Amino acid sequence: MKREKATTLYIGPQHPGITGNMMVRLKVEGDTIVGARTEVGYLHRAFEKLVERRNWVQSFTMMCRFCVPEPDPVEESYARAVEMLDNIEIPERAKWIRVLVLELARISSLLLWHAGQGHSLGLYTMGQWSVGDRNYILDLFEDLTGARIYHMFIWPGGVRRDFPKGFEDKVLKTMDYLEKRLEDYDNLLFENSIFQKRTQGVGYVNPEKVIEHGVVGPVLRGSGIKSDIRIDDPYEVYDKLKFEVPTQTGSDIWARALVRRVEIRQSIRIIRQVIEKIPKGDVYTKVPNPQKWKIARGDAFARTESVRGEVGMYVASDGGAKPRRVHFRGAAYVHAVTLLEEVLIGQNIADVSAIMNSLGTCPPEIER
Amino acid sequence: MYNDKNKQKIVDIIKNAARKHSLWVLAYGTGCGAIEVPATMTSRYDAERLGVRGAATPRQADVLLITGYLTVKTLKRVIRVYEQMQDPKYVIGFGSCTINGGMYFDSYNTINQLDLYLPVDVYISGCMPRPEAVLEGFGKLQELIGKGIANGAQQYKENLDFYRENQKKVIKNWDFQDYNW
Amino acid sequence: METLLEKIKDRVNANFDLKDYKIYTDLKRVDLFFNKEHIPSVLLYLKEQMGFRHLMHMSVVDWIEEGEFEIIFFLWAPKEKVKIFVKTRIDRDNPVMENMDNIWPQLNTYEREFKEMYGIEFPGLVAPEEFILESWSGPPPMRRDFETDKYAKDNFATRPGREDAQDVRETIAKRSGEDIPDFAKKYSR
Amino acid sequence: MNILGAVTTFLLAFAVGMTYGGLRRKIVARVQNRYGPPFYQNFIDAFKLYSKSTAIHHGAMHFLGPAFIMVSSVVSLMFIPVLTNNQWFPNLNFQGDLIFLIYIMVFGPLGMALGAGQTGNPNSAIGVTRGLSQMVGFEIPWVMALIALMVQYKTTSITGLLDIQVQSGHWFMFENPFAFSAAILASLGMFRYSPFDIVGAPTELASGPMSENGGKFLFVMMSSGSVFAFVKLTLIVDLFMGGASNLIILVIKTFLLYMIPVTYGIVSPRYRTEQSITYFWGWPLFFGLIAIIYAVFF
Repeated sequence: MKREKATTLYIGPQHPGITGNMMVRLKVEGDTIVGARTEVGYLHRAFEKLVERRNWVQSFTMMCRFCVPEPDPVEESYARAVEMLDNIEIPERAKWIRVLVLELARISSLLLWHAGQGHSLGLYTMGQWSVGDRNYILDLFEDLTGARIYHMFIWPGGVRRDFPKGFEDKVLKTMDYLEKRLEDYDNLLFENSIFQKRTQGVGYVNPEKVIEHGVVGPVLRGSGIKSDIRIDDPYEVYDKLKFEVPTQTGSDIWARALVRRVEIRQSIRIIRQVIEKIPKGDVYTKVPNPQKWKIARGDAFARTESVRGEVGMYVASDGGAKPRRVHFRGAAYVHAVTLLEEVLIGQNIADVSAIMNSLGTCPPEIER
Repeated sequence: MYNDKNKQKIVDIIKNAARKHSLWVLAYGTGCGAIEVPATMTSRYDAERLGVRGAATPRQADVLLITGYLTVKTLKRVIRVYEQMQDPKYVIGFGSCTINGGMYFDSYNTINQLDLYLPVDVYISGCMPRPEAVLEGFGKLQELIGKGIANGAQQYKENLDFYRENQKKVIKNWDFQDYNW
Repeated sequence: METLLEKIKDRVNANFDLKDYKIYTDLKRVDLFFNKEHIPSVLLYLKEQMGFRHLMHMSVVDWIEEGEFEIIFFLWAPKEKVKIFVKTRIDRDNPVMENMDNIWPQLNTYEREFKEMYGIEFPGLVAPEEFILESWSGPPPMRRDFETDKYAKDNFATRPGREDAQDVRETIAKRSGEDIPDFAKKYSR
Repeated sequence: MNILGAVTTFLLAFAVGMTYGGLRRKIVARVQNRYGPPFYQNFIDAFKLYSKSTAIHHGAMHFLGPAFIMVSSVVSLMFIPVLTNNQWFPNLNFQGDLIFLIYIMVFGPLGMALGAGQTGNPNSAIGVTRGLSQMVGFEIPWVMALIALMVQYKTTSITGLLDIQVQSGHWFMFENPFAFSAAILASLGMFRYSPFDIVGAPTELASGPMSENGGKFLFVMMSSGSVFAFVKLTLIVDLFMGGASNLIILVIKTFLLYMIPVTYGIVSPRYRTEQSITYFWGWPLFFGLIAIIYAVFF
C-alpha cells in the first residue's frame, strides 16, 4: 500500500506566527510546502450590511474598523467617495491636514511592519524597538484627533478640527527623533547578514503576472513596476508635493523590505513639506444635518494608497438618507488569498510567517 | 483557589501569590483589540515587568484575551482553545463588543454577550482599550487571583450544561467531542 | 482627456453593442453598460487589446425594487491612467453569472464571496467551498431582504440595560467621589 | 558520593540556572528599552507551572519524555566536578567519564523526541526533526574539541584534565585555543538561543516539541533546562578555564561564558535549519580539525 507523504499543517487561527486572525492550511512534505489554502472569515462583522441601517455619517464610524493596523486610508476613501457623490468641495487646509494624517498613519503602519518582519524571523528586539517608537506617532494622533488607533478624523466635508497649539513643532521633533532611530533599525535589521540570508530569494512573486493578479503597492514596486496611486491618479494635494517612489527588481522579501525602508523616509519628507507649506484657512465645509442628509442617486469609487497598496471604496446611493451599497477593496483581498496560495508553493515552513508579513496580509480587510 | 480569602488555605495563598505574578497570555488575536496588545507588551507599557508574557500554545497559557468582537466562526475556535488550556485559567473580555456587542449589536455574525459562552473574569471597557486600560485589567485580575476569587474555570466546570446550551444555540455545526479534563 | 475617453467608448462601441454609456471627464472615468452575455468577451477585449490590465474591483449592488442585481467591474489602464466601469444587470430571482476567473485569477475570490453573500451562481467556479460564513443556514445575508437586526435579536442574547435610566457620569462621579466638571454638566440629564 | 552532596549539587545547579535565565530576560529587556521582569521571575514561573493542574493524556512515552530530559541533565551533572577538590560537591568519576558524558548529553533530546512523537502534534514532530538535525550540526565540532583535549593530554577523565590544569596553572583555552573556540561556537547551538532557536521557534512551529506540554511537564522541562545550562557552563569552565576553587569564581566564570550566547542572541534573527547546520560545519568544524591537528603534532 502507498503511504500519503504530504501531511496537513494548520497555521492559525491560533498561532504566534499568523498575522491577525486567519488560517493557512498547508500541505507539507518534509519542510517543503506543496499546497496552500487560505481560510478567512474569522473576522467577518458584516460592515457592508450594517451600513445599510446607518445614515451617511453614522456609517462613517464603521469605516476605520475595516483595517485595524492602518484605519485612515479607508476613512479617506469613504470621505472622498461621499464628496464625489454629493459634489462637496473641501477647503484647501483640510486637504493638507488629510495628507499629514495619511502619512503619519503610513509611518505608524510601516513601524508595525518592521516589528512583524523582525518578529516573524525571530528578531524580537526589532519588534520591541519599532512598536515602542510607534507610540510617539500615536501620541501625535492623540494630540490631533483624541484617539490612538481609531481616530474618526477624516470625514465627509473636511477634517474634524484644526491643529492644536504647538502641534507642528511636536511633529517636527518626532520626525527628527524617528530619523535618528531609523539608523539603528538599519544596523539591526537591514545590515544583518542573517536577515539577508533569510529573505533573499524567498517569497518570489513572478514579475510578469503581477498586474494581472491585481497585485498592488510595495509588492508591485518590489518587482520592478513603478506604480503608486499618489502619482498615478493624485488625490488631495499629492501633486503639489515632492517625493520619490522606490522600486526594486528582486521581487522577493528582501526587495519589498528595501522598498518599505525607503518609503518610511519619503513619508517623513512629505510630512516636513506639509508642515512647511500648509496654508491658513478653514478645515471643514458645512455638510447638511446628518439626520436629513440625502444624496442623489449615483455611485463613486475612490482609491487611496495605503501601506499595503491601493485600497478602494465603492459607494452607491439610491437617493436616500442611507447608503445603498458600500464595498471596500483591500490590498490583502488579493495578496492574502490568490497570491499567497501561489507564492507559498515550494517554500519552506520556516518562511510562511515572513512571507505573509512581506505581502502585507491584513485579515480584517479581507472579510470586513 | 475556589473559596474566598478568609477560608483560603495557606498553600492556596502561596500558590495564588505565584500565579498572580506569572500570567502567560495566549497569543491569539481574536479581534481589533489585538493591535494594542503589542503596544502593551513593548517598551513604553512594559507588561513583562508584571510577569505578563506571551505563551505560544493553549497548553502553556493561563490567560485568554478575547480581544474584541467574536464572530461565530471564531467563537468555535475560542471554545476549543479555552478547553485545551490547563487549570487555573482566566478569561479577559477586551473592549465593549464583548460586553454588550458594542457597535456590532445588530450584526448577524458577531455574538453580543461573551459571558454566556465563556466564563469571564475581568472585562476591560473601551473601543478600543488603551494600553493603560489593559494594564489596569491585568492588575484587577491579579487582585482577584490574590483574593482567590478568580474562579472562572470552576464555574465553567460546574455550569457546563448552561454554557454548552448557549454555545450549541449559536454554533450550528457542533462537532466537538465531550469535554474531558 | 475628453477625447481620449470618447475614443475608448467608440472603440468598444465599434466591437460590441453598447447599451448605454456615461463619461465623467473630471474623474477620468467611463461607465459602459452591457447585457450580461457580452461581459466575458468585453472584459477579455479590454484587458488584451486596450490595456486595461488591472482589475481594481468587482462589486454587486442589490436593486431590490427593480428586481435586479447590478454587477460592476472596475478596470484601470496603467498606461493611459483611465478608469472603466463595466456594468451589467442580472435577474434577482435566478441570479446566474458566467465564471470569469480565467481572465483575472482574483475574480475567483470575488465570485466565491458573492456566491455566499448574494446567492449568485457562477457555473464552473474553481474550488467553490464556503469562503467567509461557516455552515450558514438561511438566506444569503447581503441581500437587502435579509434583516440582520432581526436575526441578531433572535440568535444572540443581548445584555439588558439598566432599569433606572440614570446618567452614567453621575454614577461614576459618585463612585469616585469627584464631581462632574462644568463642561460635562450641560450634557447630563 | 554522599547523597547530601548530590542533593546540594542539584539544588545549586537548579538555583544558578534559574537565576541566569532570569538575568538573561532582564538583560534582553534592557536592550529592548524595557524595564524587564525581576531576576527571580523564572522561579515564580516555575512554581506556577508546578502548581497548575495537568490534564494532558497522550500516552506513556509522552509522560516519559520530560523524565528522560531530567534524568540526562541530572546524570550528566553528577559527572561534572563542580569545584576543584571539594568534598561537598562530589562526583561520580572514572576513567573515560568524558566519553560517557558525550553520550549522556545527547540522551535528553532523544527522550524529548520520543515524548514529542507521541503527542501527534505536527509541530512537535517537525520541531523534533529540526532539533535532531541541528544536534548533528553542533555535536561534531563539540566532540572534536573534546577529542583534541583527550589526545593532547592522554586522559579521558574530566578530573584528570582538571588536575592537569590546576597543577600546571595553564588553562587549556590558552594551551589549545582552537579547541576552545570550537567548543564555544558549538555551545552556541547547545543553548538554543537565537539564532539557533529553530527547535521551538514560536512564529514557525508554535514552540515545537513543547506545544503539547503544559503545567507540570513544562515545569520539568524548564528546570531540567536550567540544570543542563549549568552543566554545560561548568563543563566548559572545568575543561578549558581551569575549574573554580570556590563558588564566587565559578559564578563569575560561568556568567561570563553565559553572556556569549545571550548577547549574540539578542541581535540576531533565526537561522533556517539547513543554514544553522551549514554554520556549524563551517568555522566550528574547521577549528575542531585544527585543534586535533594541533593536539597531535604539537
